[in-house]
Amino acid sequence: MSRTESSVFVALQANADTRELVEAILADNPHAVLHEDPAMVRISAVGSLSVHAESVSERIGRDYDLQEMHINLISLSGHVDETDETFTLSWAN
Amino acid sequence: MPVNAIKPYNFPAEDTEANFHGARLVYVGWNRHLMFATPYAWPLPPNMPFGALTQGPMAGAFAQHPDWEKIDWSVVAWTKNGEPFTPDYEASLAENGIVHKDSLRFTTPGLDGIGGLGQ
Amino acid sequence: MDLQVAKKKLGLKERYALMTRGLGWETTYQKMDDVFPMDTFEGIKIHDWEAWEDPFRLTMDSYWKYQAEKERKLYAIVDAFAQNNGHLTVSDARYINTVKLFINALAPLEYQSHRGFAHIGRQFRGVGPRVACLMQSLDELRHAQTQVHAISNYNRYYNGMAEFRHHFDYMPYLQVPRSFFEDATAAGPFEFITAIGFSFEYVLTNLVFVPFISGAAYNGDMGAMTFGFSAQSDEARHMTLGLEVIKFMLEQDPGNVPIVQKWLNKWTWRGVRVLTLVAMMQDYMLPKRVMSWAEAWEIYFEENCGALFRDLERYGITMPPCVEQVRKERDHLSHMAWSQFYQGRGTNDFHTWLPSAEEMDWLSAKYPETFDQYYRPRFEYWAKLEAEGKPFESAGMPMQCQLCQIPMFFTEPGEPLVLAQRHRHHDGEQYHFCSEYCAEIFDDEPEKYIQAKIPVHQIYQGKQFPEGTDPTAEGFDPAAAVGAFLRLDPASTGNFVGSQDEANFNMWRGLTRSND
Amino acid sequence: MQMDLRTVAITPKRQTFAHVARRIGGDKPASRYQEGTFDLQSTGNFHYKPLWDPEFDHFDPARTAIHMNDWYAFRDPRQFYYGAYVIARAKQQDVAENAFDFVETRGLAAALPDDIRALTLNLLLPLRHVAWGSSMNNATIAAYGYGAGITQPCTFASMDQLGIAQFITRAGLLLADPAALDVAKSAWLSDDCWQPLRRVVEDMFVTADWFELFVAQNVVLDGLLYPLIYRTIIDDDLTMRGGAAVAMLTQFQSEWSVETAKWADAQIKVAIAESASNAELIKGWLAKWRDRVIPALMPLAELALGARADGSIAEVAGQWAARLAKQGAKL
Repeated sequence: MSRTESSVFVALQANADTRELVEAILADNPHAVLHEDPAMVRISAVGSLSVHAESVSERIGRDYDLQEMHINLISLSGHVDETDETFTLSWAN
Repeated sequence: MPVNAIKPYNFPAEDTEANFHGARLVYVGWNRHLMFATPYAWPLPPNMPFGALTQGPMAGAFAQHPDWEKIDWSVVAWTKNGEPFTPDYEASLAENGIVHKDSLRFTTPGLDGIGGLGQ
Repeated sequence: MDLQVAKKKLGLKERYALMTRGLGWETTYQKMDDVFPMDTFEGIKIHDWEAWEDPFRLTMDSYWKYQAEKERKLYAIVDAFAQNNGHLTVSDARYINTVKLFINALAPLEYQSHRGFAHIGRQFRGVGPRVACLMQSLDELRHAQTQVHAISNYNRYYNGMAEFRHHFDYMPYLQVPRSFFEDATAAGPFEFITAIGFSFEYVLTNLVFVPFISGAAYNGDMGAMTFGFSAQSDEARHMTLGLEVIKFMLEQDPGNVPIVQKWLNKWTWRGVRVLTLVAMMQDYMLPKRVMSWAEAWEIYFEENCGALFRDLERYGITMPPCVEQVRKERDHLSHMAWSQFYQGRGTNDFHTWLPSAEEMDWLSAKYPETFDQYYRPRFEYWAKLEAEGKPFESAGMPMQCQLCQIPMFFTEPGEPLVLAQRHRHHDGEQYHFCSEYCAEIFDDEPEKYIQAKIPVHQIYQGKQFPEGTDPTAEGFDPAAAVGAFLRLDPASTGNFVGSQDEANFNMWRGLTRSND
Repeated sequence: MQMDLRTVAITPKRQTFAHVARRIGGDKPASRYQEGTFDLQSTGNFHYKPLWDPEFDHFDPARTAIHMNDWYAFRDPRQFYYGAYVIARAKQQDVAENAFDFVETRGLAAALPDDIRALTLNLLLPLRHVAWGSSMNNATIAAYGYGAGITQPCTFASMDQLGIAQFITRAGLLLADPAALDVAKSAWLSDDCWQPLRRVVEDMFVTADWFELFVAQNVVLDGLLYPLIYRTIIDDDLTMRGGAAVAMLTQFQSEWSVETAKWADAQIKVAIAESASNAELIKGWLAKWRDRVIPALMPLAELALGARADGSIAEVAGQWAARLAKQGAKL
């Protein structure tokens, strides 16, 4: 069995607050895949996925603090690397 | 490999026979009759005749299965803790060498549950 | 006055380190080993606590801000759900029995986790991990309380939840989740966080989350859905903490690898054993089914955890061997469990019922190799007995596994018609197990597991009679005495069909629709 | 305008959980605090003795010398359960955030007289280590205490003290820079004026009886240190000497200590009222730790108040003793 590339995901509540966030993530991660479930949005990606505060701020017209994501975050998979500008999920292998 | 604790760690076993006020725990399961999801557990007097076990508690639990009254006890095959075991139905549990927490299973040749499907 | 030099803006990582690690110090008036007496006896060697990578960098000010915002939203919805009788919008009153499982079996685990993380949040020598554990302890208290508050509304209308605290402490089937969690809280700090922080919160969390929370959403229970999503957002932090702890231990000393592997093996097995309840709930108790246990297992264990264990391979960690048996049991687990709870329905605080013809067809489709051959005949025969007014019901107390304490209904892997059994002798006593893996966990620490309060044995020891009961009195009825001790409300037991819950739900729902 | 708003009224079978009803005198509507606190901790049928402390069950009343007939007599007058707690703290955090922004954007830190800034750095920054120690002590009670009635608020106190340690750190970064934090840490570890207090905090870390630790930490140390440092020195004395900006940065601590003292007093009152032996134990602990903490605070008072230190300490100690007397602890 070939070494399948591991995928990461982030799951967010599907509500008004996360609409721009999801848009920003999809825009910044062309390889990402969107799954829509009851009241939940799941974005998965092979290798890594990163959220850039900058591109969310542009979409919501104010400074976005990445830690606001905690309010509507449901679940995730992968190593978290958090800085002021970027929140990245990845697998080391 | 004993437990690795911060200091000496030894406590009495919770289920020694002495804790059962003179009774002895015996488990009995009817093979290939999975409608009864698990073997049953009973606290029994050690001097109870083996036959009384089959006609008493076991009948109470298993008799609702249509195979029960067709059982020919002379051909029933028993195991004790997984090893073959031939009980003397007149002798007591103790005399049959049944000790605390022994696990008995019995097979009823020719009777394989509902539609012979082991249920 | 010197010129105000524009302050270099501290990065999140550096700022967080100042706000946490900078707070601690090497004690001198008391020896460090006396201040932190518990974080070495397990054999895990940590050479440099500073090498700890903070999994998430939430200082208390942000914590209060964001969690308060979550809580306002959550309680607004819980209130709205209660005020307009949201429980009547659920798909089918049988769903409410999953809510009973949730409050009886899961909410108390959240409280135990709160106390467990406060314990290790005080015992680890490193400040970074301690702050993360204390924050998780606070989160777990949140989960316990939001579950109690969200389900309090159901408790006012339906049976089986009012005594959830006493039941969690003494009811036989609830000693399965309770003994699982106490096995972890009784273990050392590093094993606890491997068991709960990693195996339960990371590896198995989605196997618990999907059936309960998306199952609730799918069955019209907005209250539970709200709670679930809001609580699960804290889980994301817990998962990253669990993963970071495993990596930290594995990187600190090669000697840690075999210890961590042993714990991963133990806790994957004991965790999956506890999830038997969740498998049963997913396949039998949700009127509208999100997915089968088998499907959830493929996505959330095989797929997700495949990636996780591939990631840990570089440390020498391998997939727990028990996964082979879990795969073999995958298509049998929920059916065996439901059969046990159906026939034992007189002794439990939630209702069970026989699957309808349509539901059995769903099960046949989801479990093509096993359902029709091994389980449909049983259910169809029981349906016949119910139709004849002679419903099948267990008339004896089950034999239970010494380790996982689950009634021994598991069959031998690969031999679906043979009930599994394993034996061990220790110090002149006999012990029985449902599987080789439960027996191996016992072998590793027999001194621990010989203490277990096996529910049926406790009853037979006469320890579950109300205070002052005289078992030798004339006409003493032990079953009634145990029922009284357990405070088991008869109306909460038995078949859903014909229950108070069924009648009330239909009557109340009728009220909201008719004008008589 | 009379509006007939009719929702379908269906009569509930019960109002709350059975264990809550038994504690509030019958089946009637219960508060979220009551449902979220009463009896959440298991009290019997434990399966395994802890490997880390085999002489006790995980939850065991014998871990403290005091006895309570009803461990849920320990109630929080603030009725804090998680939701109420974080919402209350979020409001206070918002006020603190505005104060920090105001001091920073108006350059008030730079405008502080040099002697006031130096005194603040010397006096306030090492206290973040005391707060961290206090957080650890409350985590000990939260972990090994008996009954959610007292372990829940101690969980909050543990996180509050961490929050205070972090607010002090932010004040240090605002008034100076990361290096000032290192200077404060070395003072905490080696300067003479801090060693008595560090020894007291470290002795608390190894105090075995969690209720003695509750008395030592939440009643004696907090009961004396917070009024002295935040009220007498920062709010009153420093403000008079041009240090109002400092008081803005420590408003959270001032308010917190008053609110928390009410809770701590209520626990002492109930424990003392329970039995003569409890009263004797608790009075013993109060006196023992008072006689350790007051001398440990003296050098800090002298650092800030010079000759007025004795008078201020006596006043604080007097108010503290009066507060305790009201709880039945006449020392």
